[in-house]
Amino acid sequence: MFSNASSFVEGVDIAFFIIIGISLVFLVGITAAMIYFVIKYNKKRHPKAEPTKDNFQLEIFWTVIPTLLVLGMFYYGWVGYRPMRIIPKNAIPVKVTAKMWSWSFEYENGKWDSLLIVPVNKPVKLELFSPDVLHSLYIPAFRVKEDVVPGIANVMWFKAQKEGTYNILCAEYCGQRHSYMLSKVKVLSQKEYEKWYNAKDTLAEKMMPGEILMKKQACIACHSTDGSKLVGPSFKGLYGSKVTVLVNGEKKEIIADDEYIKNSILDPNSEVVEGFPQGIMTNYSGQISEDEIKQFIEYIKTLKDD
Amino acid sequence: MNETITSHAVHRDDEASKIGMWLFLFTELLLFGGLFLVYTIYRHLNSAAFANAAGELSVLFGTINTIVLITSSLTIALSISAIKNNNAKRAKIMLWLTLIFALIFMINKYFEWSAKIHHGLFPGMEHFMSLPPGEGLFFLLYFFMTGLHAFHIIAGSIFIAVVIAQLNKSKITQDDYVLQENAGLYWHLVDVIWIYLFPLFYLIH
Amino acid sequence: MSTEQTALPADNFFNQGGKGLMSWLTTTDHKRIGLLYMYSIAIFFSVAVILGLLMRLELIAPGKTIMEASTYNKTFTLHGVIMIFLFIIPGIPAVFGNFFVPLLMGADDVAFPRLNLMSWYLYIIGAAIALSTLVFGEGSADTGWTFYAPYSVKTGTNVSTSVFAAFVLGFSSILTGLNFLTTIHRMRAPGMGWFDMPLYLWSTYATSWIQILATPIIGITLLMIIAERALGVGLFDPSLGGDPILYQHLFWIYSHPAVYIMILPAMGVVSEIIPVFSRRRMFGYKAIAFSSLAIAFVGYLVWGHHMFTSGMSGPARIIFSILTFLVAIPSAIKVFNWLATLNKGSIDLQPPLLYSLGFIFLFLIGGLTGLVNGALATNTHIHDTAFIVGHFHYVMFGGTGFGFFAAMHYWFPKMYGRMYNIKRATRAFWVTFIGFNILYFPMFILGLEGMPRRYYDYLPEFQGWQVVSTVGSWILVTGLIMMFVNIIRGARKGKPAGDDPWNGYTMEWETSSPPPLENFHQAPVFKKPTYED
Amino acid sequence: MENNHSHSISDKTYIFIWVSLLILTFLSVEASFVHFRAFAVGVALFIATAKAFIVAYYFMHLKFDSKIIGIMVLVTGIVFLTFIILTFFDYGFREPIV
Ligand code: HEA
Ligand code: HEA
Ligand code: HEC
Ligand code: CUA
Ligand SMILES: [Cu+2]
Repeated sequence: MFSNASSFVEGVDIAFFIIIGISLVFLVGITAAMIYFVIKYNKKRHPKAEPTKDNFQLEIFWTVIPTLLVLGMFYYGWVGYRPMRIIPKNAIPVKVTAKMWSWSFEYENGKWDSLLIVPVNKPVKLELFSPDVLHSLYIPAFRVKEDVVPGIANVMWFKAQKEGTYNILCAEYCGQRHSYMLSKVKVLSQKEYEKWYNAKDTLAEKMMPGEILMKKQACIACHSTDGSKLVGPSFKGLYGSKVTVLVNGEKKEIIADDEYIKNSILDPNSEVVEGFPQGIMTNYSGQISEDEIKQFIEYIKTLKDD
Repeated sequence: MNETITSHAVHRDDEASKIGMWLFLFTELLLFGGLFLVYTIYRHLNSAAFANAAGELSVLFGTINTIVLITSSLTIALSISAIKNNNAKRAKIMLWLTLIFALIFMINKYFEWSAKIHHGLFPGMEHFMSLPPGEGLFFLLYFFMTGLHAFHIIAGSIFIAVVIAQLNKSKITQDDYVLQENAGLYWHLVDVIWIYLFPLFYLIH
Repeated sequence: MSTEQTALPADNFFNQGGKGLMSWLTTTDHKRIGLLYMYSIAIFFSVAVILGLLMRLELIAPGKTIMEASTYNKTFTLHGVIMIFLFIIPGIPAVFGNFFVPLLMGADDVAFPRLNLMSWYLYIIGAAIALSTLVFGEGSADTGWTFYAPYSVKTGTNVSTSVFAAFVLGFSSILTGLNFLTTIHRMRAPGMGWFDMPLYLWSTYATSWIQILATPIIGITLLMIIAERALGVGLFDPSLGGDPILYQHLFWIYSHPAVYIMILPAMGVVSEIIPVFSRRRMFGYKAIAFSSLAIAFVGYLVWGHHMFTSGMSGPARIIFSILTFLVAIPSAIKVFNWLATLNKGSIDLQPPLLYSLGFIFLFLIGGLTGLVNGALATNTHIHDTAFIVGHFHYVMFGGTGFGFFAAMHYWFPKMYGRMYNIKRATRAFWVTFIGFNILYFPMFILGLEGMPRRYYDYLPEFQGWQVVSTVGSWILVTGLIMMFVNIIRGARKGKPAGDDPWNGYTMEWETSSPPPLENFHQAPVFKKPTYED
Repeated sequence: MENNHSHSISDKTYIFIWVSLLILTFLSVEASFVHFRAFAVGVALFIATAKAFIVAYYFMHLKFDSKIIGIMVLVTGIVFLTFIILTFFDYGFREPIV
């Protein structure tokens, strides 16, 4: 009856059925009564209203019955929810970084990906981390959702029960590209998962370190490498070009050299590129090392104008 | 519910003005209430840092200001009993005294704030930014709450000044002094809020 | 004006107290202030409606249809801000409350008429500030009407201005509530005890208490956001040891009670209309009166249900869930008593009753889906999805909105002394009602399928229901335009309605239509109504 | 000269109240130097509340006003307390941040 994509689906869906079921009974019953009264006691058919007699017992009756019903609803809501808060000790920990506007998932052995890859029938614990604003990790098929709050170590967990690929959506408004902050969770068989988990990182062979880093740090959520304008300016042809920036509201022309790029990363709001919003890019000082900045610059240098 | 219901023919209803004033005071209380809630939660989350930071505030300054405000509450209460006894002159003297206490309070506050700002503790200043987590919050709340309170002192003083002007014009009399009473209520509320601000900011170590 | 002859009484408040714009802008007459509110609210409501329709148009297909993502985000924020702070919170209390609170209790005005005018000016100033973001500065806020930190502190758009507007509007709302409370305490006609008050007054009384005690909290919270933006560091900044979730607590401490500011007056209106059109006394008068107070009080205790997935502690989630379910009980009591009043009455299905029954049906759907929101397991799935959007449009628009329309059709003859076309009003109701359901019901399905809210773009599998919903929005507009055209025509050319066209029981029907400046020709004395025709 | 105004407090009483407020102020300053540990906040708030009560009851005339105003004050206080208590259901039970 239930899809059972995760171990929570059944409890949640039972709660849905019970609450919506009771609600439907009331909705249909009350609507039917309304229509019935309007027809039966229409003033043509029933010209003289009967005087109202208050009925205390009736008042008690229709206070107590709904109270019992809603307490029942609460109970099933709680039962379906409780397992979500009891995290098994053996759950596989994955560190989730939610950032405007992309997800990244890091595993215990340092493996990193923008997709969430998990084995079937094994509990997985997600440690949620956000450097900028609120986000919310939502996997509809699994019936789980928890906000990612800067400064607060929220956790969630689930146990996938069916192999397949499911949507991950961001369910807390986080700015311009909120609706594009999507990812997928891939549920693999234990064997495939282990194969993936233990495989050597092939990325390093294909990409420059700066490029990988840019993916990990989710710079590419805001900066393209092909010249198209996203939230931030494109990196294409940036190096060595003339950039018009606003410093405290005053226009200035600057050559995009090493120093400028470094400053743009560590203190992006001191020199704001004209035509782009201030305050959107987070201050990366403390999160990115000198070496990493060098790698960025090396990579940006390769993105020349054609 | 032992209140009398006045018919709409009566044009002046002091009881209504008083109820209106009290209702307004409730909104003021809850305005500060929101800040007290923030204070309580943050104190709970950062209790050591709060105690540390509170050490920077001068208990002496705080105590003097508490006494000043309590005394100003007394003088305004006395001014109302003076007008009830048809002694407009004494009522005015008491109100002037209240204003003088308000001024002393503000001068005191000025020196206190300048000292803090001199130490770079105002939000956004360099020293403020280098404080350990929690202490910054304390000073932020300190400036926000005492600032808002000082703003209320000013508003209350203006209210009292208006009352003095009305007394001069004999618009407030023994039979019609509800405006003065309302000014008193407002002033006492400002006092009550300080009564809580004082221990919360100055007395916790 | 029309040339056709009118038999309106000459001494009505439109004629007395001066003519011309200035006499309106300086009036302290509660009836004129009520109308001032109505006209200004109608203007802002239309702006927000157009924004709503544009959003629907954007959502008809995935990808870009008519606007950019950043425009869409500003659009739903402004739509929400206007609808909440400019339309639905002041809606019934400021328009019908101002006009009818004194009339229902036989008073000549509210307790503080000048303060009343000031509330209106604050309202207009707040509205002007809110709308100014459209024209000036870096564009209107793009945070959603909830202004959640830290995004509201980081974004480059004009959040401070929007937030300040909400602050000013809050003050307007507080002063209105203060005025009504004092009026109800002090100005009832001789002979009218607390339990003789019409039920609308009870609901206004409860509403006003919420306005007084909850609004200051949002006021101060919004000031904190402004301070945080101005100083660059702030109270919700985790690097200082702050906590972004605390912002949500403060926001919802106000904004949940605020949803009862919205619905209680509508419930009061329905409690006035049902007895009149069933020709009998309200069943369970006291139960309804007390349930208003109960909703107001329990309403303070449930704000956490907006934060079930925010990272709140486990026990808090459980407590808030239980309390949320308890707040449904007083609403249930009201619904059952309304039904019991209809039972064995002599029902006359005039437009006001039709709108009231529409209210009950739509509020039922909205309220019952509120229960789905309130349970922990189900909330986890549907929080921040289209399901929530469906829920609150049903309660706010289907509930309060229809309550507003019911009040308009009920009290219209008293306000203007004329009657609208009954047949057209009935027809407009059905178009509106059907359009409404086609527009908003699909949102429940979308939400259950996992479509998040505030999404500019969406996965293609959601498109089917989005299209249905957009088509519904066009039907709804048609119905509403029919309704307003009929009302406006009625106000200008309708037949004189007489003092008491509906055979009402309450005191406003004792005076002439429209009422004279001082409301009653002689100082009225309250007599218990007899419900015999 | 007591006049016909129903309820007046004599100036002497006012001064007596003022003195008691001053005493409470000194008490709470003194108490802050004694180490009550966990109770420090409780003691400070208790004294503050006593002071606030005195101000409201005498200076603000709650003692003589119609009962309805007293009830309103009580309701306001209760509402504010519920805000604090319910918020603590969250912060009091947060799992320690790791
Ligand atoms: C007019 C406004 C209004 C009203 C009256 C309500 C009424 C209720 N609301 Fe709603 N709500 C909103 C406006 C309103 N709401 C808004 C604007 C939001 C979204 C804010 C945002 O995030 O932007 C929201 C969001 C919202 C949430 C958060 C969802 C989320 O974001 O995760 C929840 C959760 O519990 C909720 C619950 C309820 C409940 C239980 C009621 C109850 O009061 C309903 C009670 C009524 C009934 C139950 C029907 C009548 C009863 C019967 C016929 C008896 C039979 C029933 C029984 C068995 C009891 N609402
Ligand atoms: C009372 C409140 C209210 C009302 C009435 C409405 C009305 C409408 N809303 Fe509203 N809506 C909100 C309150 C309201 N909304 C809030 C609070 C939000 C949340 C914002 C946020 O997320 O921050 C929201 C969000 C919201 C969304 C979700 C955005 C998202 O999450 O991505 C959508 C999407 O379809 C939507 C659509 C509509 C539409 C199509 C209408 C239409 O129904 C409008 C239909 C009305 C008409 C068609 C009237 C036509 C009449 C005339 C033109 C004549 C007028 C003349 C006179 C008055 C004289 N709204
Ligand atoms: C949330 C969106 C966002 C993210 C994520 C982001 N940036 Fe930016 N970035 C911007 C915006 C907006 C600007 C332009 C405004 C400004 O200069 O502050 C910008 C400007 C820049 C500039 C100056 C560009 C120019 O054309 O002069 C550089 C260099 C830069 N970012 C590097 C990075 C790097 C490296 C990262 C990742 C570690 C990153 N950004 C992540 C939004 C972002
Ligand atoms: Cu991230 Cu929405
Ligand atoms: Cu709510």
